Amino acid sequence: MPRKTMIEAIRDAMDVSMERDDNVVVFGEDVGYFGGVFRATQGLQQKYGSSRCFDTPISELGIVGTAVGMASYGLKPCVEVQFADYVYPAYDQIVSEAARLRYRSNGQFTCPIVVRMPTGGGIFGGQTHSQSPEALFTHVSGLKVVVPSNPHDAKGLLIAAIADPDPVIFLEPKRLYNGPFDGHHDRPVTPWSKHELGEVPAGYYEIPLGKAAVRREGKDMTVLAYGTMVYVAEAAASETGIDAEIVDLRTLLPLDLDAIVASVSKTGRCVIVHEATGTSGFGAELAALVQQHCFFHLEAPIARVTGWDTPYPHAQEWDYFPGPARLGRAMLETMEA
Amino acid sequence: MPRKTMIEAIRDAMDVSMERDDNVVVFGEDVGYFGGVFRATQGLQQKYGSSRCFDTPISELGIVGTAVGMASYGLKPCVEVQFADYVYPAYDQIVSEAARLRYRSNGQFTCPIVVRMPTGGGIFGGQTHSQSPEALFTHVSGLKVVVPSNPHDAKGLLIAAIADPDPVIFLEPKRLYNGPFDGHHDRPVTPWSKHELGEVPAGYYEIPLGKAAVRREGKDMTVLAYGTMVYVAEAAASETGIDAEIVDLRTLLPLDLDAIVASVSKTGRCVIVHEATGTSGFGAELAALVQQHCFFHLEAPIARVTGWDTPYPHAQEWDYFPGPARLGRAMLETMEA
Amino acid sequence: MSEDAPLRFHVPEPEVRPGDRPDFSNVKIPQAGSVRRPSVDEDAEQFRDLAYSIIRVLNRKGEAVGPWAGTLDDEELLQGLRHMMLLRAFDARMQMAQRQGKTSFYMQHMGEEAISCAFRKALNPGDMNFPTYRQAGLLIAGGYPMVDMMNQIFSNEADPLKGRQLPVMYSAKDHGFFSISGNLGTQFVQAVGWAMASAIKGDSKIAAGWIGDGSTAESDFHAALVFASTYRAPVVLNIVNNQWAISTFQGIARGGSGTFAARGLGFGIPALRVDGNDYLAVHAVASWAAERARRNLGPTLVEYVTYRVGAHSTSDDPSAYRPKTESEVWPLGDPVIRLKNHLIVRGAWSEERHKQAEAEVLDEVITAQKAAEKNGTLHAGGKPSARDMFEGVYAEMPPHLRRQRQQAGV
Amino acid sequence: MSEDAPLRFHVPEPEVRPGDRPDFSNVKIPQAGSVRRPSVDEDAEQFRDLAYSIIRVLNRKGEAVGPWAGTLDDEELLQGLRHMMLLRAFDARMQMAQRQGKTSFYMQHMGEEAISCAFRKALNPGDMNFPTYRQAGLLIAGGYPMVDMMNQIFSNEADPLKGRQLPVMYSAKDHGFFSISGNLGTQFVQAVGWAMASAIKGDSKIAAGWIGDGSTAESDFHAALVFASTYRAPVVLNIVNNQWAISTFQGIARGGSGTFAARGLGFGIPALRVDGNDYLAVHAVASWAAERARRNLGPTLVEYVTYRVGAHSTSDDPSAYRPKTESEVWPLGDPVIRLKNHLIVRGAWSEERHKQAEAEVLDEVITAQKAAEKNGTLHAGGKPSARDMFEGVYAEMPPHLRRQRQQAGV
Ligand SMILES: Cc1ncc(C[n+]2csc(CCOP(=O)(O)OP(=O)(O)O)c2C)c(N)n1
Ligand SMILES: Cc1ncc(C[n+]2csc(CCOP(=O)(O)OP(=O)(O)O)c2C)c(N)n1
Ligand SMILES: [Mg+2]
Ligand SMILES: [Mg+2]
Repeated sequence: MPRKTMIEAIRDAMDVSMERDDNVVVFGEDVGYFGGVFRATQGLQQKYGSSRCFDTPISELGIVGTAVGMASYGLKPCVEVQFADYVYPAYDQIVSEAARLRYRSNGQFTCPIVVRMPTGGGIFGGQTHSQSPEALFTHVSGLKVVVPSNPHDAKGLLIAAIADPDPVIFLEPKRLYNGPFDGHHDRPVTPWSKHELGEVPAGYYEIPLGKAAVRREGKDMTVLAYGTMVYVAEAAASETGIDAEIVDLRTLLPLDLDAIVASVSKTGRCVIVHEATGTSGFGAELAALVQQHCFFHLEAPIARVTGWDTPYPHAQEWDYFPGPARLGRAMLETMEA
Repeated sequence: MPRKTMIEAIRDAMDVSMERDDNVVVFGEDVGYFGGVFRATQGLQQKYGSSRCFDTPISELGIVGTAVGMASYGLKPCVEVQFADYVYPAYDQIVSEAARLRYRSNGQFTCPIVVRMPTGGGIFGGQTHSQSPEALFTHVSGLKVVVPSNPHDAKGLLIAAIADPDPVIFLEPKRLYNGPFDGHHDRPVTPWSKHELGEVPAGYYEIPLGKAAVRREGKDMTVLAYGTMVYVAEAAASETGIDAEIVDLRTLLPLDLDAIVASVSKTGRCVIVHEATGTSGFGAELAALVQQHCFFHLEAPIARVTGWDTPYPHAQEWDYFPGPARLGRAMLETMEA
Repeated sequence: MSEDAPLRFHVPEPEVRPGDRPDFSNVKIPQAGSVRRPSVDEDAEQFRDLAYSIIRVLNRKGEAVGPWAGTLDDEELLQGLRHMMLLRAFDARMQMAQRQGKTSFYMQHMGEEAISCAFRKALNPGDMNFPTYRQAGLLIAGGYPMVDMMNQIFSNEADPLKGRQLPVMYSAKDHGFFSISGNLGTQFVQAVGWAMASAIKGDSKIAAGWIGDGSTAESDFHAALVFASTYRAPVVLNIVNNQWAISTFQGIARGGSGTFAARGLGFGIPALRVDGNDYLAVHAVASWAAERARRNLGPTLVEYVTYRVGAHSTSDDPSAYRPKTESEVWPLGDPVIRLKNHLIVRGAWSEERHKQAEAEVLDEVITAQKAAEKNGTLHAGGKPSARDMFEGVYAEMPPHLRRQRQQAGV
Repeated sequence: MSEDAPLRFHVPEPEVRPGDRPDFSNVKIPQAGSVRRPSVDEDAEQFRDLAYSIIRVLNRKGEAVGPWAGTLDDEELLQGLRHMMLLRAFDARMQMAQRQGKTSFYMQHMGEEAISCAFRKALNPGDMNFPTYRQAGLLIAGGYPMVDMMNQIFSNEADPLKGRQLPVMYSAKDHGFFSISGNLGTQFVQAVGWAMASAIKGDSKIAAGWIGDGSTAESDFHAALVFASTYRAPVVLNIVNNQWAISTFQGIARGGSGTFAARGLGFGIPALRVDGNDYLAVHAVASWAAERARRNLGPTLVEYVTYRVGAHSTSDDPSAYRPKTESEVWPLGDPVIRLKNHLIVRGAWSEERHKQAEAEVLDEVITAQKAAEKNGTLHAGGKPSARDMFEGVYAEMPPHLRRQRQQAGV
């Protein structure tokens, strides 16, 4: 099977979806002629014309707001917000409109939109090119929230997101675009061509939203991760020698609680890792659920390893980033508790 | 001591602060001549002139955005967003600007603003007059988040918030404006004049941000609550007969973790209650912290009682609202677990 | 340079406040028939002045005059009158129902009836409105069953929205009426998106966005104009300037520009201002703008000059911020009376028939109300179930909501 | 009615793309000296046309002509030339430093130097700019130490912002330079708020907001205009139209309006358009607008017409979306060369002195760079501490951050 980068896989998902369904349209800042600053939409305008793939003014509100209108007409817009850090101007349209349209109109109008955005740090992007705002969406009823961790999933999840009848926030860990980054920023980059999850089937396939994947089976503890942190967890497991089971959540809302409960019930220990700020991060919800559903299986407190409660700094990027050393320490502590 | 409604207490806090510090200015939609749709700013324009208390265009972005600029000049704006449900157009200015200005400028520019907003349901306001978005702010480093539960605290906390050198989100449970509502919507309303926390000292006093208050001491379990839920918890405790300790958090960020840990370590059981949607609500952070810090004291899983994961409905308001019956059931279950 | 005088802060103030004598002498009202009618494909630069004037058809004598007259025949006008009367009667009954506790909330249209009623008649089947809460005339003039409006207002068991929405936040897709949001402004840009979609698909349907004077300050207004201008979206962008945004007079939102229509000029969007209390003028301008959209000539911005006679909503008391009798001196008069007089001048109507029609209309509304009340009112009779609360958050209910519904025992 | 032809979707396209011959023949350039100069208190309605023209002072021969000429003497002009040369040399060195891995990122000003350099000279001490990332001339012309700019760019141990901010996102309060946000547009409305504060306090300081052509589509732009218009804020609102927003040509943001300056007209805000590559014109217009603000006459919107000669940033390659040689045919020329020629025409400068100045300027920049590099560069030498990462989130560190700092072991 061909191996692709994550960007190629994402592009492929849009291509396949546009090919299959005339109602799929793609737009955003620099998305049309140029093909996006990360080149995710490269070639789509050429192939499908500028009525189906086009540049927009720099207004995230306008991008999502018009997408909501288009969706209510019957189109299936898949729009790009250039960086997740820039989604806030569109937050009202997402939270108050996209998320509630089906509910408040009792299904007369629906909002099948996908809002794609590169997320996460590790590229020296400073506070405005590094954020992971997933928890600001998981609190919003009516949304679905997806974070792929590899090209294979990225394509299948994005196809499923575009096909989904409801609004999906699709967060792309930009540090994974080129390879499975494990947090060892001082080592050479592994490309996707060297990783089996870089294998991306041609054509249409869906990875269902709401299903987690176990990336590594283990007996001693469960690590709940998504996006870049999946590889950080793999590194931490192998470096600490802990036989950790690594669950890649893939979809945060709706969450695959069964997979989580099954794993933690088995291992009795749980560490949660994400790059976003800790307080009220998605790890809080995970910890709350795990203690609720696995209370009598837990042998140690659930640990959260996250970005600190500060804005994402520039020079101190690697002090902020929850890398394998920090995660490994927490895993060891959790084993000893 | 005079008893005041919560609205009167809030107005008093602004009055006292404006009197004391020329740099305090108050503005928002309908806030000037009319004195606000809940009348929180009534009389302030008359007293301090329209340079210090004025009406604005309907642009929450503009209200907060100009407040950030004013704060960087040296003023201390205390602005009103008419309902918390309408804060999202200002979300970018709060999250990307107000919260990070001190940090990114290394203290050259600071942002001492207060954004007041009525929050919570119970008034048949439907999805756009009922929301409790606190968790969307507690995830944002650089903000403080306050939710008063009575006139006495409301005044002292708002004075402290206005005096604070950093941006404060001040959420006012609108269902408490007139009295300590316990969720029994079918019973006569108790006014603040009948409640000792309706006693509001004259003049300037601060309730420090970041300090919780124990509203009811108890041995059997801890109920963590804030805003309206404090009274719902009191009702549930007395109706179930459980000797619950009720902690009124008052400030969610920074959180009084010591008070929480002290209580749960003592009681060994914990129920968390809030009106906002459960998933990724502030209760998730509380549960995560409690299990982390009190793991070896806990005798039962921590329960969360919250609004459902749906938009706030109109007709089904009382099915949505986490009232004393629902909370009481969870408390009983937690006692039995 | 530091000899400069200190700066002064300027806050716009209305000319009168409670206790003052209401006065609109500063409002310039052009004579009916005096504003020209450009062809729909004329270059917008050539009629910028129309953003600062007021297009009017009905003169003081009740005659229809000038280049914008003549879009409607007797029958259509009689129907228009009936729609406005129905809306007014509906409002009155629902205001009362709110006071009786049959609903939690109501918002009336008094004085603004012509705008939504006449606009609706300029649209084709399949076109889509993105209304605010003050355009129920779109439903009434569009033939939506009044009883369903009431079912929604009463949040009863026949409520098409299952009790989920605040009263008056209707949704009626089949009647070209988009689900109303309680958040101001958000739908203005959605209307542009819907119109863009129609163009993308090579369809012939157009959209209409609606916004209040106060809400033009919101960000969505800007996004709507930017996107409509860039993609030449087939949309009519309507600003209803009823002089007030709750307690705030229009000068706070408008600032230093003479009019709201003027906002369009900076985007190259043709902008017209029209007498919102003149059914004929509204219809003529709406038809003109709709034709532009349909002929692929792009968006039009229309400002309707009117006056909110009633309170903002049932939660509001305007006597706290404006003279009680202000509406009485409003120079553009009452839209119902003006159309009635015109029909009489035309010889198509009489005082007697009007009285009779009032009775009929009231009857019709009362009949509908009785039917609706059979399905329940907010606190009595049939109501949507708590089960309904959990439905429709997503197309398919995810596991966590299923668990919660179970927990709720419904 | 259904005979209407199907709607077509319109997406604006630039006239040329890579491979095409660059062409600006559609850009109308009025003659230098031909645009009138209203008095600062003239009614904005009287000079609407200025939003559609271009104010220019330097003609082809290098002479300063017309009513906007004469705001600067030889010495000031020589200083202006030096500022622009410094900025250009600074840019070149920092571009190189980025390629050498001394910093992660850089954004240059090539072609736009006149705007920020000349604008700065129209301000008084205490005035406040709210700049974007492409106004470093405000710092250079304002006497901010170049070495501190570099310290910020290198995120080294002397970085005034402690490594927290992306390179070029300077903050220099004492030099009237607000902390740059990476989020586009947000600061435009903050500038209005700052100006409102100055008026509220009866101060005499004014603010200047800055935004790019592309970013005018953002919501903050609208809020800024609404609030500035309503409260007549003492602010100069600057739009730098450098024709491009990353890969997107200005037509996408501008849509159907002829110019960006025109946006102001719908708010009653005086709007001027100026040759952004003409140091004298920029200074004259900036002074005019600043005087308006200072005399309490309210806001002014200024569009600077210029061209972004370089890439958007070090992450960008413009050859993918525009002809490589487009900048060479840009009809407004190069701001440095134009001012140089003017000074030669004035008899205050010569080719030789210019060559010499170039060498001096380069020397000055290299000296500063050496000094800065002593404090470290992104990946080598001194750097801000991880401790600094935890400081300054709040005035006082709350307990949870103290715990986290401890946990981090710093
Ligand atoms: C985003 C948002 N902000 C504030 C409000 C509260 N609010 C409801 S109606 C209203 C006034 C609207 O005035 P206008 O746009 O003139 O419309 P009108 O009521 O006059 O028809 C306000 C401020 C809201 N619903 N949504
Ligand atoms: C809110 C937001 N959206 C998107 C971006 C990404 N972005 C950075 S610069 C830029 C283009 C800005 O163009 P313009 O306003 O014309 O300024 P210029 O770079 O030409 O000076 C974009 C889209 C951003 N920084 N912030
Ligand atoms: Mg209004
Ligand atoms: Mg630009």
